[in-house]
Amino acid sequence: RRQSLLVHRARAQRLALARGAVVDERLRIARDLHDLLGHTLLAITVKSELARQLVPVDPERARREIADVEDTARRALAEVRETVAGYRAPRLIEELDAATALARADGVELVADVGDLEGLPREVEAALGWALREAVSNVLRHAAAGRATVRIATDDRDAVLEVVDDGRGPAAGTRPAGEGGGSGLPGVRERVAALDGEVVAGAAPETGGFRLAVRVPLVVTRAGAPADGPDLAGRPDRPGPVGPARVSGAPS
Amino acid sequence: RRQSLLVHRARAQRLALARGAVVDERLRIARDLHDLLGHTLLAITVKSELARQLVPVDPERARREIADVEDTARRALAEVRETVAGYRAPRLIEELDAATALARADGVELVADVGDLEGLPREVEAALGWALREAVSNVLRHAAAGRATVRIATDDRDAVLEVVDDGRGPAAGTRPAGEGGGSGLPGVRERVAALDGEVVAGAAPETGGFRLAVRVPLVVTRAGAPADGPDLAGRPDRPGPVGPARVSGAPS
Amino acid sequence: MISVLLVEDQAMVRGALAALLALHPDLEIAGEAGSAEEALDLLAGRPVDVVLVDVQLPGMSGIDLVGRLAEAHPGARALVLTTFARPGYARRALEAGARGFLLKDAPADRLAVAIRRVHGGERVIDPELAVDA
Ligand SMILES: Nc1ncnc2c1ncn2[C@@H]1O[C@H](COP(=O)(O)OP(=O)(O)OP(=O)(O)O)[C@@H](O)[C@H]1O
Ligand SMILES: Nc1ncnc2c1ncn2[C@@H]1O[C@H](COP(=O)(O)OP(=O)(O)OP(=O)(O)O)[C@@H](O)[C@H]1O
Ligand SMILES: [K+]
Ligand SMILES: [Mg+2]
Ligand SMILES: [Mg+2]
Ligand SMILES: [Mg+2]
Repeated sequence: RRQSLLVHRARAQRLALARGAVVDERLRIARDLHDLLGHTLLAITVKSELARQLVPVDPERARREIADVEDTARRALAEVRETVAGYRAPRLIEELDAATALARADGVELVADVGDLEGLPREVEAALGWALREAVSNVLRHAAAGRATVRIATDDRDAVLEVVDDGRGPAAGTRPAGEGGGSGLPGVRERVAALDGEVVAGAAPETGGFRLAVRVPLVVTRAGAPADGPDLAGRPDRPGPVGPARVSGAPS
Repeated sequence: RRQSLLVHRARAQRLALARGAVVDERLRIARDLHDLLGHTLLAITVKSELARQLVPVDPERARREIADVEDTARRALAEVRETVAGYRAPRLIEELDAATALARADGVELVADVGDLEGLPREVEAALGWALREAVSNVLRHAAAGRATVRIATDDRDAVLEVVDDGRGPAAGTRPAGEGGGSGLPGVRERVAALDGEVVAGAAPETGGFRLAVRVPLVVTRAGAPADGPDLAGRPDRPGPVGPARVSGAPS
Repeated sequence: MISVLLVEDQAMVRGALAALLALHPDLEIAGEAGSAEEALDLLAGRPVDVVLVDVQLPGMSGIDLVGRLAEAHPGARALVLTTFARPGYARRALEAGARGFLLKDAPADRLAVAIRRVHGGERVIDPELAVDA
């Protein structure tokens, strides 16, 4: 009772913190935005107004003012591009780094086995990063684990992420495969489904702990359909750690 | 031991969640920014280049093109203005609403007594909202309270926020007034100090629980100095719930 | 002829505003300053009718400059310009003694009208900014 109360309180607090962080971030970005664009757009407005009035009376000076406008806009465009790039989601490898530090700070050893991430599409990286973050959070909160293994592998068809811990495993009697009423794993499922990928969560027979596995197809022909058929679940011969053969989730 | 471990894990998870939320928000804003300005700046670049070349050969058309640039820039500036306004901190009343729902979800009854918030400067609202969020988070995490009272009052000199709970009160032996080594209350102090306000935190004699009180002056003449003297602490005759007479924080 | 001093740190904007206002036959640009300090130096040399003041300046802020004008150069009327309306700007500008508050990207004709009104003793507040006062 005491324990569940604590966890419950912690959840309320977590939400409050996340909201606070978002508000802060918004204000920070709003300030960036203001500084970056206020000056530029103002200069363009005033200069082009001047140029317009100069055209009939001093065409040569009008031409110079317009050239300034052009320059200013071109430079601002480059700056916006840089700023937007700077706001992008962190790379998967950075997420892994952060997760490792987080786990270590919490006394959980995190072992990573990471293949080549070069050329992974950004939306795939983002989805895997999201899954990794949720998996590690869950390990720290639910597993009472000593160690967790993260495997990230890609071939020419799929990207796969797998997190296995040696903790207490899924709670008995919950469905599917030991998931309770949280919103973490459903969120992961949603993001991964949007990329036509699959998620399997449940018992890890090899360690007695918990296993989360995510597979995202890399080959997509049109409108989000995978190259070799619209329905991954319809390929029972498909190999791989998150193959549909395991979707039933029985601890083998 | 078990309990402190749980709290520790919850904190790690909190940080992870906050990071995730911030990343999401960044992506959203970056997309806004890009959509809003990418097109505009590109249009300005192309049009001004055209106008520049037209000046010697067709001044009247050059004038029209540069007028378009002027229009576009002015409208973009208005849009940036709106966007920045939209990113502003939520209103205090919204914060109170969220805090009430949060507390209720956690089994803590939150009673609010709120005066007229009309015309409260935005930066004051933001600081009080921040304090409210931290106070309620602390009640949920540290107080084991059944009920908390929020009072927000303004007169023509000050805005005051007070959160009192009926929980276990400050831990003995910590300083000042039962605050440990957290970063929540120091953050509140910092924000409030930036507005020349004051914070008192510690035992609530009336309930045996915890009390956080914040006062922010509303009358400021110039350069941030309060209307009636630069040093609030130097007015011992000053009435009000966060008066300097209580800064010593002894349980009366 | 109304003499105008322009206080604005963004040189490109300052130059263009000066040129635009100079196109009005009843306005004379008496000087351009990139900071409040520079403006006070210029004012020590010659009085002007209207001072256009940017809120955000390096060093002394535009609002503080308005306060100084009210004390040291009561004949000069301050019209405050801003790119963005931060909460409290308009209120603080008016409390400091500004006669008007306007968005900086207002068309130059509107700006010229505002200068004439302020010179004539009226107050001018951009309706868009009034809400934040
Ligand atoms: N590594 C794990 N070890 C043991 N149980 C786990 C593990 N990961 C998830 N679970 C179980 O699955 C449930 C659902 O996880 P999910 O992430 O969806 O929700 P949550 O973590 O409880 O809450 P939320 O993520 O919304 O804060 C958990 O409550 C827990 O019972
Ligand atoms: N409502 C309360 N009831 C009991 N103790 C409280 C209450 N609010 C604060 N405290 C005590 O004051 C300490 C400092 O609070 P503060 O908000 O600064 O840090 P924190 O909540 O421990 O950590 P953080 O806010 O950085 O996550 C708390 O650790 C707690 O001991
Ligand atoms: K002139
Ligand atoms: Mg979870
Ligand atoms: Mg706290
Ligand atoms: Mg400026």
